[in-house]
Amino acid sequence: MNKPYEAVGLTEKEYEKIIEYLGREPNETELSMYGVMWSEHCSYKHSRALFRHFPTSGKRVLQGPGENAGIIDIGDNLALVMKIESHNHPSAIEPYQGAATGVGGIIRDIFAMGARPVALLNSLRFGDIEKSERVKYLIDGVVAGIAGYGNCMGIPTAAGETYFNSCYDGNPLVNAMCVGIIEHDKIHRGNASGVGNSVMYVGAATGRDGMGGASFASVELTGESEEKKSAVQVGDPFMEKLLMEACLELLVTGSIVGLQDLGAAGLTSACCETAARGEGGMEIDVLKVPRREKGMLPVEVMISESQERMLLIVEKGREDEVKKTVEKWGLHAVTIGRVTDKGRLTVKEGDKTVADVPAYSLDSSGAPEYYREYEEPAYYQELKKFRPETAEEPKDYNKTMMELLTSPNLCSKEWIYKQYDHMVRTCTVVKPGSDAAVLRIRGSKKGIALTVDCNSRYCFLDPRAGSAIAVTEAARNLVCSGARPLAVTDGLNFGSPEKPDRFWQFREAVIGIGEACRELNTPVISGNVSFYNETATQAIYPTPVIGMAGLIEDIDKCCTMHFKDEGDIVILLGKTENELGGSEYLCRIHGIEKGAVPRLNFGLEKKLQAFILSAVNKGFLKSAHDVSDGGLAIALAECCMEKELGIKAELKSQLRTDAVLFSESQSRFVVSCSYETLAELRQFMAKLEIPYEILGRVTGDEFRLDINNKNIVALKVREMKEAWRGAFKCLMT
Amino acid sequence: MKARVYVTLRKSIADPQGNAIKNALGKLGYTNVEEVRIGKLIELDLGDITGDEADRQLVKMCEGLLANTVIEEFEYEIDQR
Amino acid sequence: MKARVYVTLRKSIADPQGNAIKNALGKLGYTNVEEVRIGKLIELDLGDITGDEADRQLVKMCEGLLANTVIEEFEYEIDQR
Amino acid sequence: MKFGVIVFPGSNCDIDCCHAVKDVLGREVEYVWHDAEELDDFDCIILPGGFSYGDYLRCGAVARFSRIMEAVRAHAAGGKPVIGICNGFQILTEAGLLPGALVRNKNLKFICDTVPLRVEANDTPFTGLYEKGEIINIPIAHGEGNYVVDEATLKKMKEKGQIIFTYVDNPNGSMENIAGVCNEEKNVLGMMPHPERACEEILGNTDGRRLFESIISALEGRLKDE
Ligand SMILES: Nc1ncnc2c1ncn2[C@@H]1O[C@H](COP(=O)(O)OP(=O)(O)O)[C@@H](O)[C@H]1O
Ligand SMILES: [Mg+2]
Repeated sequence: MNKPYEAVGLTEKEYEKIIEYLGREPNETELSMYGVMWSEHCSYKHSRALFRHFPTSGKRVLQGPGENAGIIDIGDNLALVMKIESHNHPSAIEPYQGAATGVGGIIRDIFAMGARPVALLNSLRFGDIEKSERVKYLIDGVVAGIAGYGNCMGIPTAAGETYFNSCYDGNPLVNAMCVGIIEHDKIHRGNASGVGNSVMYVGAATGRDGMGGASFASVELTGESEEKKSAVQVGDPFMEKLLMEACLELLVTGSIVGLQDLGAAGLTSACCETAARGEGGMEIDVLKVPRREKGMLPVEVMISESQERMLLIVEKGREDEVKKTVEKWGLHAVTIGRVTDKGRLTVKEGDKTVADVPAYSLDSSGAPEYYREYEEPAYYQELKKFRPETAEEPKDYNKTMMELLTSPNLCSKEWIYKQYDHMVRTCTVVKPGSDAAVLRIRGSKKGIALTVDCNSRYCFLDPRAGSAIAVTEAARNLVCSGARPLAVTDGLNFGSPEKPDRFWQFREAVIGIGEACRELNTPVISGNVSFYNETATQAIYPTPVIGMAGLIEDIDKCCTMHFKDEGDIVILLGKTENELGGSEYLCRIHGIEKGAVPRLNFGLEKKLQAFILSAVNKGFLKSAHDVSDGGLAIALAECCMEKELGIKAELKSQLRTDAVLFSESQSRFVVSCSYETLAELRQFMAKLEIPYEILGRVTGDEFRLDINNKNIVALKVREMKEAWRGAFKCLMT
Repeated sequence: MKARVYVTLRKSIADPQGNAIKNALGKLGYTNVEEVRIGKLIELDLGDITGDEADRQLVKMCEGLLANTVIEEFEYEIDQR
Repeated sequence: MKARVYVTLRKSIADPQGNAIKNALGKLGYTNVEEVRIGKLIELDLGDITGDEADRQLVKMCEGLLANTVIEEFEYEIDQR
Repeated sequence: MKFGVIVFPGSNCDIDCCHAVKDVLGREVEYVWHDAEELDDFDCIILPGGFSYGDYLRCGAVARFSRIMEAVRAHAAGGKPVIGICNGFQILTEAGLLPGALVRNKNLKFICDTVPLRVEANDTPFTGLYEKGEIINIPIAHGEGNYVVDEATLKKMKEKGQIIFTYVDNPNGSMENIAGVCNEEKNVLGMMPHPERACEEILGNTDGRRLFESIISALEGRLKDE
């Protein structure tokens, strides 16, 4: 027979812990509340202990992890608010609505802090697009869903990343990130403080949809998932737009003490978290909660995950004022309870008490915490041993280049980002297609640069090194735009934490991120964990997505990766080593996903990043681009595309040709400068002891690479561009 | 053989669109309107097949493509004319 | 009183969505499908009014809001149950 | 001279239009709430882009019933300029202030891009400073920008010179590549492309600026005449 706690996903030990908190057995409502709150998705019970590896403080950190979103100071009384969130499981079964509601959720986290959302990003992983119609269906729906929600909200979706690998066949990943801007004195938190203050509810009515979404996200996807169908909801971006404007308007009036979105675990989570962060207690009446369906049980009201709802903690006596503002936006606010100092979350149904528990005990501070067993999987040492030199060298590098440029992972993602309104708000200075998105801040000289990155093949082959590379790559993208990297939000997507080899991957990744963030001085200020991304037959590659934001002091000085003018000098900074392990080339051309991942030398990395940043700011560079997936040859090709300019490069090297072109050695950049600034730039490089190699010049329309005086690649840029741009559309049809 | 397929959101799923239209109708004076739900109407010309075959195809089409049964339900009518 | 409104694109207006679905069905093997057109199904609960009143309201609602007669046609059915 | 930007629930290019008029062109501008009743203070009315009422049912279908639309109608009837951009264009067609309708893009996708347009007529208050036949680059961002109209109306529109902008490479399937049209009197313009997104060097494009400058110069001329 099923134990009652098993039905809500808890263990016997956890049940005992609840009895300890309550001094009695929980009733059914209480048990369900613990069930959703102590799910992995809400409590981070398997992952929390490891977060101490993250640096989370710093001079600029105004809010670290623990709130709806993290906040980092950008000077002039301004701050940047950011957070990433996964919506993997819902997107796998209803791609449009799953992705759309993911975007809706992350936007609420940002305006819950009082900030106006100014940009959206997304990180997507799908299975093998060339083998599966289902993958195409998922992409089509996910992209349309992200577009549908973000476009309607009027928030530009300005950057993202998209990768394909058969490890995601059964488990696509959809991570959405949102960034907001706020003035320091407008920062609000999800605090229920001030005894007697009112707890008000605004937004969509509560229905039975999304019941138990949090626990749904905390199990593996099986045929049974079909049974949990109601965990997917239909998003209402129009409602959310009104909700956002109403909340932002309310915050200016000073009547709002605290603000909290209703996300995973719905009212239960919002009430206990705000109570725990504030006065400690809250009493609410479920009968006052607006409902969409008749006959809902208290427990259903408490754990429903209906979208587009917010909880407001309102100064006593100012409820009518709040109602009026909210009504102007066509919404209704109702008082459902009040703040107490009794330390308890008391849920009433009229006069009847249906749940009464210590508020903090539901929250992550009271939830159990586990130190999972971990074990290094056998594949780790094994795959490392592979020597890329054993792969046969291509005979025709023109052909290899074209194959790579049209491959799903390297081709242009224009098909995707043209469906996103990336220009609304007229602040997008650098649009999708360069290394990072750059947005101006109206009324200021400043700008922000945003990126999201992760090479999950590296993270599979070496989770610690791969994760550190994800962080440094994100930072590289920012410095190329002329931005100083400031902070990180991390979206950790992994398999089941209950399996020791998966938990090893998770632990290694967290340590790798922590180390890199410390080195680069980019604290982790928010994040999200998504476990159980596996099916009976396979787990995803560890995919710790790194969202990073940087600050541009003078927006007029920001830089893009595209070559600008014929005759400009092209320079490679950093050193190319024989590092084809885990490369896109090895995977695509040879079908091999093995080898040691490239080494990362933080000393060199920091030196180069500092150099790029100051060279951009001094105006020495006309373009700057980091070398990543596909290596030097692909990086150069990417610089040529936008303006259809060519290059004539002459390389010298002792390495095998495929390594020269496609090695993915870290800490490398391709930059261009005018001939006139070359001398000055060389002096500057020499002074800072930057390793560099002058490759050649930007030319008319030919992409020409010679190595040791022998021509290796000669292609027309126009043809490359057409193939590279058109490839994704071809894949989709 | 012609057919009409009706795809509607499951009753437990919120219908933001229907809701917004209900509000709009309310403002236009139709205050009696209690609920609006918006679905899809798909008209198909199935060509020259039998009624039985049409039945069989329609169920499969609906389940496989025309509706996502995670959030939607479907019904269909075959036009016997 | 419940009603169902059917809104369809005028025949003269191209229906790319219907075409896309026709193609998708073709790929799934339903090569017999000759045409697909997508319209809207609007289900209304009109509350407690008479059939005549419902008739009157529905025509006005459709012409005013539910359909754009420049591009669409409408039909409705009142559920007499 | 004062511009009014109407804010419908769900409008989201209202800020951008205001910014273009005020910060870039230095003219007076005010937001006007959809519930307001009159527009007497304003010389030019902008219906901005966005998703009024979520664009549920059809784009612009609900917004056209907003209280302010009576005043917009009156403003237009008085011969003063009204411009609907993107969702604003959709609202104007739904309201019958402009002929035709906008349906789903041919490729069924939302399209955000910068595309070349041909200026078909410069005898309007909105295009006076462009050359006839000139090609300009203007951003588009819409899912339903495919313009349709019946043959008879189209013929009449052509005769009266009501087609103002056309796409050079038709992105959405619009009939006759139509990107923007006006009424017979030429004081009401609807266009899917977003000129307000192309007013500043820093955004990489200033081709839209002359549209606002044309309005200003036409209004200045008109004020002088009065
Ligand atoms: N991987 C992580 N790294 C840093 N902070 C994290 C991470 N995962 C979660 N957090 C933080 O834990 C808190 C709870 O996260 P979450 O439950 O996802 O937020 P929400 O309830 O707003 O959805 C947030 O402040 C979040 O920033
Ligand atoms: Mg939150």
